[in-house]
Amino acid sequence: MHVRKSLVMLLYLVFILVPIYWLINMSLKSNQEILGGLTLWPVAPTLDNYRVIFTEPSWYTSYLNSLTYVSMNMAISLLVALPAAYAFSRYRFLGDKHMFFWLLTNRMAPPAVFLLPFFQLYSAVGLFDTPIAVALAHCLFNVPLAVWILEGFMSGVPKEIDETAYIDGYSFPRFFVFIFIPMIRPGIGVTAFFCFMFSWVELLLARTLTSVDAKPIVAQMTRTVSASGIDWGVLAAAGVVALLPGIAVIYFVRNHVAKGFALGRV
Amino acid sequence: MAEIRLAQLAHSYQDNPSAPEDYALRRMEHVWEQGGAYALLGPSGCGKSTLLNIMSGLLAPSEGEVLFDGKAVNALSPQQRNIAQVFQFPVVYDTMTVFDNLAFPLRNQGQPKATVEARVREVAAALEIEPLLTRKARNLTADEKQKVSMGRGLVRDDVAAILFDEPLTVIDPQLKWRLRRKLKEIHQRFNVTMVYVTHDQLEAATFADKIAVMYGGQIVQFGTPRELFETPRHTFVGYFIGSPGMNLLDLEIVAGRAHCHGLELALPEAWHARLAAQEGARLQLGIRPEFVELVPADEATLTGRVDLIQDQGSFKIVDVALTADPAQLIKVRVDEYKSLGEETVGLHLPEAWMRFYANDLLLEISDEAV
Amino acid sequence: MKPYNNKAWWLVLPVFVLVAFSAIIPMMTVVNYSVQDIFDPSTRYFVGTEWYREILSDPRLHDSLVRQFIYSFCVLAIEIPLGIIVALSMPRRGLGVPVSLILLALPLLVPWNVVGTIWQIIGREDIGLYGSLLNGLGIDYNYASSPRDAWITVLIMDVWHWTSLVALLCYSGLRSIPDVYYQAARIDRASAWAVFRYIQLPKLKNVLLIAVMLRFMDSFMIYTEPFVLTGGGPGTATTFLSQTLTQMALGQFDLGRAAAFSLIYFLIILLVTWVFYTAMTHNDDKG
Amino acid sequence: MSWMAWTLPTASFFVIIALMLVGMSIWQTVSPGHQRKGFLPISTTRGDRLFIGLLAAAYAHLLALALTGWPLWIVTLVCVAGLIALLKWG
Amino acid sequence: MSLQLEDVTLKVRGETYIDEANLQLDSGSFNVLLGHTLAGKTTLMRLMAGLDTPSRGRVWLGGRDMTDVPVRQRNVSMVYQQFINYPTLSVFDNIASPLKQAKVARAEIQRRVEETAHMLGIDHLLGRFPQALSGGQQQRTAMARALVKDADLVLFDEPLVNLDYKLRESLRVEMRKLFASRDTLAVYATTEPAEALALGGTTVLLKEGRIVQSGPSGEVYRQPCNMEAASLFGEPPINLLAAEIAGGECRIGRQRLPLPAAWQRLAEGHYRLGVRPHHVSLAPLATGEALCLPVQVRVAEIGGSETFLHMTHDEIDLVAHLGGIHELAVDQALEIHLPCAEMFVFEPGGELLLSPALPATAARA
Repeated sequence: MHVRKSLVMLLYLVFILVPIYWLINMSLKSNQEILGGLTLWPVAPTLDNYRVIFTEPSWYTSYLNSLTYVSMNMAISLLVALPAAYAFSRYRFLGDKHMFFWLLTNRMAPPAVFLLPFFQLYSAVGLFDTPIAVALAHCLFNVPLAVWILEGFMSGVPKEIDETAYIDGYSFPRFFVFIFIPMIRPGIGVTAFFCFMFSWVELLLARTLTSVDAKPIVAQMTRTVSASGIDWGVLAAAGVVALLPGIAVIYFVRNHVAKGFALGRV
Repeated sequence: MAEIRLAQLAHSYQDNPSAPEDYALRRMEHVWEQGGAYALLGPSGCGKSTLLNIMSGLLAPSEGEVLFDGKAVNALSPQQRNIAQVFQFPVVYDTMTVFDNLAFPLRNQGQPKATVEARVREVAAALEIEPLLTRKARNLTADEKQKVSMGRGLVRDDVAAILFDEPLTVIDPQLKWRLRRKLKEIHQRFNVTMVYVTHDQLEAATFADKIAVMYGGQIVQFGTPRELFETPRHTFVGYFIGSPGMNLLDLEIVAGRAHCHGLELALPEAWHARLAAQEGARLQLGIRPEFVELVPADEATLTGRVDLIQDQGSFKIVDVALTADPAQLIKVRVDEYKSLGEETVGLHLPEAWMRFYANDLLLEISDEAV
Repeated sequence: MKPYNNKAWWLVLPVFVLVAFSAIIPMMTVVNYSVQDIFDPSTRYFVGTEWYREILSDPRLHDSLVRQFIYSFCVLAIEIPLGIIVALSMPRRGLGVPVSLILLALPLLVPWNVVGTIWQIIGREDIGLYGSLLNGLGIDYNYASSPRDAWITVLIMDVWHWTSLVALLCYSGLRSIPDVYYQAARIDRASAWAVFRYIQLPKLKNVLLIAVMLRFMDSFMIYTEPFVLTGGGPGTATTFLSQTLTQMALGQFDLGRAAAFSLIYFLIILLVTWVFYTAMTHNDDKG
Repeated sequence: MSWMAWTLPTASFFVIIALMLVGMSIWQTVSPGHQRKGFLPISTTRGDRLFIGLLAAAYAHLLALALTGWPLWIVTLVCVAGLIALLKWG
Repeated sequence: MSLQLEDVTLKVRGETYIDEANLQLDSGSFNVLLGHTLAGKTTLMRLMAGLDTPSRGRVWLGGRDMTDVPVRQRNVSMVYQQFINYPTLSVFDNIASPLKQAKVARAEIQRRVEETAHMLGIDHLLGRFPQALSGGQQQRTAMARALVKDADLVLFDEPLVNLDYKLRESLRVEMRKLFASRDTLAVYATTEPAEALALGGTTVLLKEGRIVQSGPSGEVYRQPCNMEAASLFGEPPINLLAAEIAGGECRIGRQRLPLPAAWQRLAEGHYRLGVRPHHVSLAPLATGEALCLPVQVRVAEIGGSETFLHMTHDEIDLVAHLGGIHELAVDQALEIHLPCAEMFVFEPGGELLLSPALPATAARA
């Protein structure tokens, strides 16, 4: 039983890791080697691709831009989703279920044609080409998700805790900040991870709402196509570097994630 | 149906237990006979659930063996041991109807349809849940769910034993009476070994023919409710059995004679000698509140003042603070109509009901010596 | 029983304002576009429902809609069961838990265009591991020329990319099942299948709801990955709805037509999602 | 706001939708309705029925455009009637 | 501070949870709400605390109308059945939290927390976190938090039900002592009649959201106002028998018995007789009249010093609570004696007609 389980897990991990390995493999090769033929590992390993990324300003600023708007998005999403999730988990109110469903429907808008209205909207309010524009746009799909995940965690906290706090004399904001939020830390960790993930990998909105100053890494990567073809090595190296912040985020929230997954009905 | 023997059994949740405190269960030897109704009684954390899970096979003991009818079953899974277990909190399969819940263990064994139908009806009737059979289990109340959980344990007629882990926790007190009675009737009808874990002495005593009292990972006494009540072999049993528990008074030996709060006890010589021989150990006199008699102060051995009266409806419990040592309370159980004021009362301790303990263990003396 | 209190709206208000800003205004704009023929912002003519009529009878829509439904169906049919299997195979305690969590999450963290790039390379029969492996085994595989191979490659790429999400969600659902349920099942002699069917699956219902919805919505709107991989080709084998739409909106700069298209698109997703949502939640209301 | 390309028909469309939502909220506040089971296969609240009605109306219009040459106002009238029936008996 | 409920009614969406409760609880008294699960005990307490607002009626605290005052501004505290503590705060901070909210000086907080913790025997645990404590310790922490702030009204919602039997016994005594010296008004909900009696004070009987009877516990127990009250208050529940008085006879089932002298005054007709299980006797009585009924033993539950005997007479279930150990076989035929002096007589509608005389001096400590 256990052997069979481990075998399934192992096979699946191999399935997942081979393409990742291939990405790393490519990032350590020169373009000649990549295009020259099949090599299972870099025959002439080179760090040139990484050197490009860490020395050319257009590359590393785009990383910083991405990190900026992703962090902003995480902060905004959590900030607005926390009270809303509390409302959904504790009360019934006029139109609550419809509101919940409406939030979910915001993931359904096909991005391709909404790009133009988005572009015009953010230009109209003067936010075009700023990280905040991307952060706000990504809220469209991250906030509903955050509300949904947090609501699950909050429902797991007995409402008697809230009442005890009110009986003890806490006002709602004090209770929420000093008692409630610390209690659902694992849930916040899990939510932050999902917000990070969806915001970090999104391409279309991020590319449309920025041009020069706030250009994100995903947009920068599409510019590896030049007259002489795609610069595969640099693209792969950029991809590998793009994985790192995500791994760091999971690493930092790993205990929360494992515990959060254990507690919540995510 | 089976006799369950625990041979040199011990369990520790640590990898390398060294001190006795590292053991959740200390080394024990014990037999549950075929067809008996047993209770495993103890406070929370005494190891009773651990022991239950070892018997059912959910937990593998770190030392010793579990034998069913003489065959070691350590390596067998719960399904191979063929036992049923009812848990503290109801476990039902939410998406199934009550009928399907009850039929589940039988269908898993591949019983024919007619048998399943008949058994389920029989058990449902016994538990009075027939009207619920077509309902989805998720919509039941807690005690209905617990009845369904019990029903799943009772529905198999071939089990070696049924183990209950505090099954009435979620049940209303008024209903507890009926359910306990149902279980007892079912036991008498099906003649199956039942082990019932609880922290409630009344529940244990009313359900079981024999009770094993557990304390600190050990079975400190195994006996009928009457034995546990009348002759506790450990002060813990005295304290834990009976409501309120046994009164325990410190004794000191003065010049070879046993004294209690300055008064020499009126005892046969053999007892004085026996107690004096234990000098140095912690000596205690134990007597049940039921056996302490209230007498006029001038006829009594001990006197005290009434400190608190608890009316229990059918009787009263009076706390008497001794005159010699007001910190020492003696509980006395008196009739519901007995009227008492805040006066000084006398206490008489009948010799036949006095028990003596050295370092918490019962001291005994053979009849000839007395 | 939750108390009824309309003051709770104040707590939801920030979310409402934020999402309304980035959803309702663009949505209204799209509706406005869809009834006009737009040449530039100042030159536009009201055309009523003409665009809708035209698109609804456009064979390109029919073709890509059918392709899209087949694709989304395949994605769900593979990723949901596979995700559940992976979640069931996750270690329950020890060091294995964080390690497998991190490894599982890796594909999710790869930017979507890089996902396409990886598979573009790894599937090539000359320089890619899988492509050359398959051809070495005597299987004729070329995603750039064979529509079937391209289609399968996009599907496998999606499975690689997103199954982890399903698995993570299911894992969290499984962790919320108390041990005592498994113990009771062992004692009732339930088979592994019965344990799954009657204990795990009911508890997974909530997470599966979100997993199915997320995967349906995202797969229905898939754009970046097949675009990078094959540009929708060969032919129109991997031209899904989103790409048809983009070709219309950007390629032909036919804003009105594209807006009508995306509203029809939106309505399709809305209906399917609502059916899922209602089917999976309306039982809870009774309980 | 010119980039939003407003037209009178769409503006009135949104105003009607907004009025419906406001109206439903007021109705619910003044006389609270509960979940109930009508001719629809699931039990619904008023809000659910409104949503179902609107979604059905949208699909009805699309189908009419795709399959028939009927003037749309006929479809609209049928839909309004259907919506009222749905709210009352659904 | 006294508490008064005036026609308090709670209806939520057509369903009645509390039906016209009228109640007057005095300052410094200890009051027990007794009723089955779902009888409305918790709901009534939530209304008293101000966690819910009644749909009709007023709640008066110390002569002030507090119906619409939110819970934060009332000086109440509450202990729940579940062990509710703030998991992210240490035991000290848990107990100190109401004082901190009331802006009590730091040294004063320190002193009062330590004093309360000492009283409840958890002073050695102040640095720990609630998850690291046993159930009993967690509940003591919750109680300490409720007691530390000197609330006017302290509510206990079945606080001991999730604890071990023995722990319950000792905490019950502690509670009585804690409140004996305070002038706080305490309300304690329980499902167990024995607990209500042991805690003393006043008992309020609740059934299906209605207050059936209230008064000093011993009095309510010995003089229930109707059949409902009698069967609520008693464990095992009181035995109820349908009887007919006709032609100078008392008929129970098929049994015809001579009419006891005490009941000569009763008009002919149908009655219900109530007798508490511990008054049922197997031996004929030494003094006084008794009804004698043949019964069949269903099951004998034997405790250490007592036996609970379940029997049937003509399909009527009866329970006897007997002192000593009686081993009786199933289906054995017996005669039981029901002392008339200890019997309640109810009208068929449930109203009490006759009750046993109260003991000459009802002793209270």
